[in-house]
Amino acid sequence: MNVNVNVNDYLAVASIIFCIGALGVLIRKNLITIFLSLELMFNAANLGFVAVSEYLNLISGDIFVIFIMVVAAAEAAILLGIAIAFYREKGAISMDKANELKF
Amino acid sequence: MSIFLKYILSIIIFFPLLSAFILVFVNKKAEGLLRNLATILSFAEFVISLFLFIYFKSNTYEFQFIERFSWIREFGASYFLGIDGVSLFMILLTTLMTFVSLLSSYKYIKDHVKEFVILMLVLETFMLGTFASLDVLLFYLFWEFMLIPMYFIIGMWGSGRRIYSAVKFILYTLAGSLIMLFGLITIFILHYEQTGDFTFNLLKLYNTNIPLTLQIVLFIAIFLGFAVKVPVFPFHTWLPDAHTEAPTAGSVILAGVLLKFGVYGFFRFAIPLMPEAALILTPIILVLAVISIIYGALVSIVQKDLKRLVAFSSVSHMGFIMLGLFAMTAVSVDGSVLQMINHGISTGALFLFVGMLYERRHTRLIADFGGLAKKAPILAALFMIAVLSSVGLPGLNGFVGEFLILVGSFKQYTIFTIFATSGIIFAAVYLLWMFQRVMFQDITNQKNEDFKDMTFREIMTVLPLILLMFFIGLYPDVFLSRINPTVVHFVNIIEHNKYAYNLIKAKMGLFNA
Amino acid sequence: MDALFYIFSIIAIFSALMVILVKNPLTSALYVVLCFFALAGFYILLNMQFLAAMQILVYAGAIIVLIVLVIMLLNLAKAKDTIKDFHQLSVGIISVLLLFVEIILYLNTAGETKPTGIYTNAVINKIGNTQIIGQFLFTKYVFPFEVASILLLVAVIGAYIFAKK
Amino acid sequence: MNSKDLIVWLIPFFPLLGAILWGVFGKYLKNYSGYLGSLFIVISFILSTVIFFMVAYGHGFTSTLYPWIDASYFKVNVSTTIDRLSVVMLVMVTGISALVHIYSIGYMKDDKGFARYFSYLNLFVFSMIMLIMANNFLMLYVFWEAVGLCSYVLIGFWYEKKSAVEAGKKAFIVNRIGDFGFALGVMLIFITIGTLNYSTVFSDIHTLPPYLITTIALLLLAGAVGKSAQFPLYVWLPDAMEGPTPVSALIHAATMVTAGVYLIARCHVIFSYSPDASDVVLIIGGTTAFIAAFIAMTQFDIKRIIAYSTISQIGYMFMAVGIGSYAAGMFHLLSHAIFKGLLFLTAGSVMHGMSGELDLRKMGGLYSKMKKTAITFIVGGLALSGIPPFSGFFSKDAILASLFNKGDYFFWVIGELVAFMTAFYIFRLIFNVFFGESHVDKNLHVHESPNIMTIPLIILACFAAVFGFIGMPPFNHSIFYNFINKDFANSFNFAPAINNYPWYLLSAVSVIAGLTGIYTAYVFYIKKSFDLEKLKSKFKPIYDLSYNKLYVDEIYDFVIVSPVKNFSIFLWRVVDTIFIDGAVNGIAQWISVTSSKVRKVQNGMLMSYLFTLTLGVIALLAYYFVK
Repeated sequence: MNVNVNVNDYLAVASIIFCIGALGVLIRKNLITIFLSLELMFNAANLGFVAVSEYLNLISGDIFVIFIMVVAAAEAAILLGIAIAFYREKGAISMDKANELKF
Repeated sequence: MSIFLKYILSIIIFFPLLSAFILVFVNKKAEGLLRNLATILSFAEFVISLFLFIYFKSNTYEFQFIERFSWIREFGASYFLGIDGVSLFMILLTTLMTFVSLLSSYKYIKDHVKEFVILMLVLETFMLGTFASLDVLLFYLFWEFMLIPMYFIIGMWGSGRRIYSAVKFILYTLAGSLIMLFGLITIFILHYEQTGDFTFNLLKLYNTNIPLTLQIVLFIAIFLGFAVKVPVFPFHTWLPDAHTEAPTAGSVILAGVLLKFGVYGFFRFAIPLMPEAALILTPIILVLAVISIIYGALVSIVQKDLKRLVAFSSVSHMGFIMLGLFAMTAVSVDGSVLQMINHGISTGALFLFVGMLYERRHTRLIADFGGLAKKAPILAALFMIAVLSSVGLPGLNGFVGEFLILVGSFKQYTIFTIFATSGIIFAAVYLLWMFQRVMFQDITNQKNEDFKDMTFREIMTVLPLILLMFFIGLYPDVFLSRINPTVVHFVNIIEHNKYAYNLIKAKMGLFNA
Repeated sequence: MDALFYIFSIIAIFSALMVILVKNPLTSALYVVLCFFALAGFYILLNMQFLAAMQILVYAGAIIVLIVLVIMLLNLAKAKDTIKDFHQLSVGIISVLLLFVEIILYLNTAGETKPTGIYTNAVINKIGNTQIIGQFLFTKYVFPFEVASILLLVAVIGAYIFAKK
Repeated sequence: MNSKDLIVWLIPFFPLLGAILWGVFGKYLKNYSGYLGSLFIVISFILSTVIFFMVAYGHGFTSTLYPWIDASYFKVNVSTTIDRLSVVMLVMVTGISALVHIYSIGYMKDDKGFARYFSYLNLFVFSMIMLIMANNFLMLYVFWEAVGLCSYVLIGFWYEKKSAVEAGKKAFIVNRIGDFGFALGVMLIFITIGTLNYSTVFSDIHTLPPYLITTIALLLLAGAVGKSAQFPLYVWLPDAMEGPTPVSALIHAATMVTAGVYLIARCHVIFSYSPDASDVVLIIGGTTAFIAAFIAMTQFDIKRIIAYSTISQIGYMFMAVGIGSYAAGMFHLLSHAIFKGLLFLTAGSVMHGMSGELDLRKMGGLYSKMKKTAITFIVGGLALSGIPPFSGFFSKDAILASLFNKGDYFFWVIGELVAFMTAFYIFRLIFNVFFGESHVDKNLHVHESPNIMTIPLIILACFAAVFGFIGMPPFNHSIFYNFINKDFANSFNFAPAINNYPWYLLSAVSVIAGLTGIYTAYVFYIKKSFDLEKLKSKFKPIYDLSYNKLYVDEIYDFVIVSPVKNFSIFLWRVVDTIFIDGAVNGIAQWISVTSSKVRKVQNGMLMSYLFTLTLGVIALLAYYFVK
């Protein structure tokens, strides 16, 4: 169908988005933004799965994407709970406040 | 009956666990019922274990009552049980000592009775399993499980610095046994590489060919695991603490059974698996054993705490057992195994008596007693017999074992034996001196004026041990005839390897200087 | 088609960057939606229309809406988040650069793999991609599928318990 | 089991039965334990006599009861050997035991531990019988320890008294030191010969190299020295006098302490193959005889004087067996058992009459108040001093004559010197206790002992008077020599007698030595021709040395006891607590300090965890590339 764009290009885009997501996770302090960055990383992985799956003529990768979506949905639900609880506890959702995670 | 005999080992091992399970359903408040039930069940267990003794064939070294089921196929581990002359008596000792220590705890254990009796019975299962396993993984599992109930028994019902002692006990033994696990797994892998057979079967692992250097490394690793348990100088310092703080029942089990696991481990695992390394390292181990004998005895002399004194005397006595085992002659190993039984009985009895003194006066300091013989003649008389048995007085059990050990070791290791023999003198010094200060002379402490003599239950607790002391002392043949074939086989393996060992020695020019 | 790929790429990378750079979480969320649309475009390019639909329906439609709901609920749109911590920023950038270099290196060193499967685009088109995914999901992957449903249930209960007072 | 075996095994059975009965049911059988216990011993005595005549007119034999230990190549049976040596000892032990038992009924009448006492005493008789009858070294060792135990419990019989308990412990431990050598000797015999049975050991011992034979002999000697209270291990015996007096008579004079001599006589084959070891026996015997007599001369405690006398007399026996005159040694053993048992029992009778007083400075003039006791005591004293026709004369003379005839003039001189000292100290005792002016406390009601105590004394006195005639000089033609020497036929390797002086010349010297001793005592204590205090101050160093028992206890304490104790404390406090536990706790400390530092990494900040996570991923990938 197209000769110029191949699986490597998709993977390159996926890596870039993945790294941008990772960067977001590391430099942002807002719980919501961190979560969104995480979603970016998820989707970068998804893109990789789909691209490779297409390249290898397989379906498993696509199926995997569906499961990742399920996990992401579950995660979002939990995040909702955690965010509300955290906010209630700390009055903010800056991750600077998450400093009691020790024994 | 035949099915009973076929699965008798499993029955014996898991009957206490079943008993513990039954006790789970007894009301926590019904302490009397709990105690009686536990005692009766442990007595039943002892009676069942006597069937082993009755049906044991004494003319063979082969393992008997073998049971074998596949367990974890992926690791080649199997549920593989079997006993020979040595483990037979270890099992009998375990069932007897558990019964005795449960019987001894009626007054000592006042709270958490339910937890206590259940833990004791569970502990019994693990100990029996360790003695009966012929599968290395199964053995190791039971070996480690054993620590858990013991930890709680010391930690929950102990006295004084009980947490410190319990933690010290568990860290010491755990450190040792993890190093040991490394050694056992290495042998397992070597065996797999050599034969392609993925198995933890001990009898097959015996045939593993281990290169000499590796053997020495592995032997040292496994030695550490067992030496801590024995305990051999300088790995002994957990013992006085654990003994001193543990409740009577805990001390009795600790001295009576748990210490035997170290020696048993050497007998069953370390030496037959790595005979050449054992032979090479024998001089070092014998030095440690002799140091243990004299060191334990000397330190006992100056102890102020009764239990600590008996604990250090254990170090000394276990040194004898190590000496006998590593002298590796049929007579000395016979004596060593017999002495394992003897030590369990004598030191167990001593701890029982110390426990009785503690129950009455809530102190263990020798200086707090004195003149008790007048108030408690029965206690004095029976205590005296236990002391004399521990001293190694002829006619009682300790003598037969010690003498066999010494006479068996004398030829090859004359100097060691002479030093070891001097330990007998010191035994007389510290034990008699202790006994004198506790039992004789005038009553100096007013609190001892209304000291009560032994109750019927207490007499029943120690009576089996006292009778056994006389029985073994006067007619040890019942025991020796069953131990001997196993021991002779063991020594033959060593002799066989000695030949190879001498070849290696000649080749490598070891110890030529 | 190549042109579409590059357009989608630019949109995706741009919106991704915006997600992590803007201060307002609500704006971030909207950029994420944009990014997801671009990804859905990729999926269509890769002949997986079903996944593209799912991406928009589930991700953009459900998950992000949920996030926006949280932002609204907690009234966080005003809780501006700035990137002022220089140390955090520098360490983050350095480590992510390292990560990126490593990923690229990894992709370059990975050996060439020939297509092994039978589900070429032609086959998929013949059966229909929704159908083929459904077949797989309810036959070979039925067990993970059920586990995933349990996971969702757990997540729902978990969220409830967390959010509860 | 034929009748012979049955009789043999019944001899120890009765005392054992008694020991168990009084031991377990003492509370209920208290009133019977004395009479029945004595009866049991009398039965044993009668049976022993039967066996004695069986052997005298027949042969010795062995009898096995059951196999005791059977561990691979180490096999030992419970079995006995009955020969002339053992029957003689049997008759002596059971006979004196019977008398001491009867005596004890009176002596211990009011004691709380009456039944316990008879239980221990019966147990002792059992052990002693088994010791004598043993037919292998292990059984010998076992009952060697068993009599030691009985001695321990009987010395400490009055356990409320600290000194009694200390003395018991001292006896046990000092004996253990000797037994340490004994045990090593037994082991050495086993590993060199391969068995512990007497007959095999004695027939095979000559195959060993001489140095091994000497080693074995010296190790056995160590046991003998401990049990027989010889130099340097004699310190326990004087202290052992804390026990009841009949015990001192039976155990610490007549039977147990002479077991060492019996051991050497029993092992005469081994000793005769080792002249060096025999010389050591001789030297130890001579030294002990002299030292003990020297100390005895200045003591004031009547029991201790007799105890030192016992040590000294056993020194004589050691000298005898040291030069190979086993028959003479055994003869002195028997006659000594009789007259020393008598002396102790009479001393007990004095104590009984004096309410437990032991200090001879607080006595005097008792002759008129306790005639029977006094006369029997004097008979014993004369026998001890070697005055004819009492038994001590014959037996001591046999030893001195053989010393002289073998050419050991030095030890002969010592022997005569000791004979003089012996006569001196025992008559010093007699004169101070029974004659002269009375120093007795006025309030004390001195009385003669009851018949049940004096009858055994009279029997023993009669024996002390006439027993010696079976060893009429010249000794090697006497009845006793001819009887017992059949068993010593194996002993050789000793030079034959080099002198052949007429026996009456040597006897005359001994008698003169004895009489001089008695006369000296008479001059000192009855006539008081010298001022004793002046004499004392003139020879003060020597007197102090003797009075303080050569400071041996203090030396032992300084050289052995304190260092061991301090070293033990060092081991416990320093090695155990500081080094080993320090290392163990140090490791634990190190781990806990280090981890408290390391745990700072775990700061609770979510963001730093995220960084760590990322770094971990980077590191893992990096590892992939490096690999």
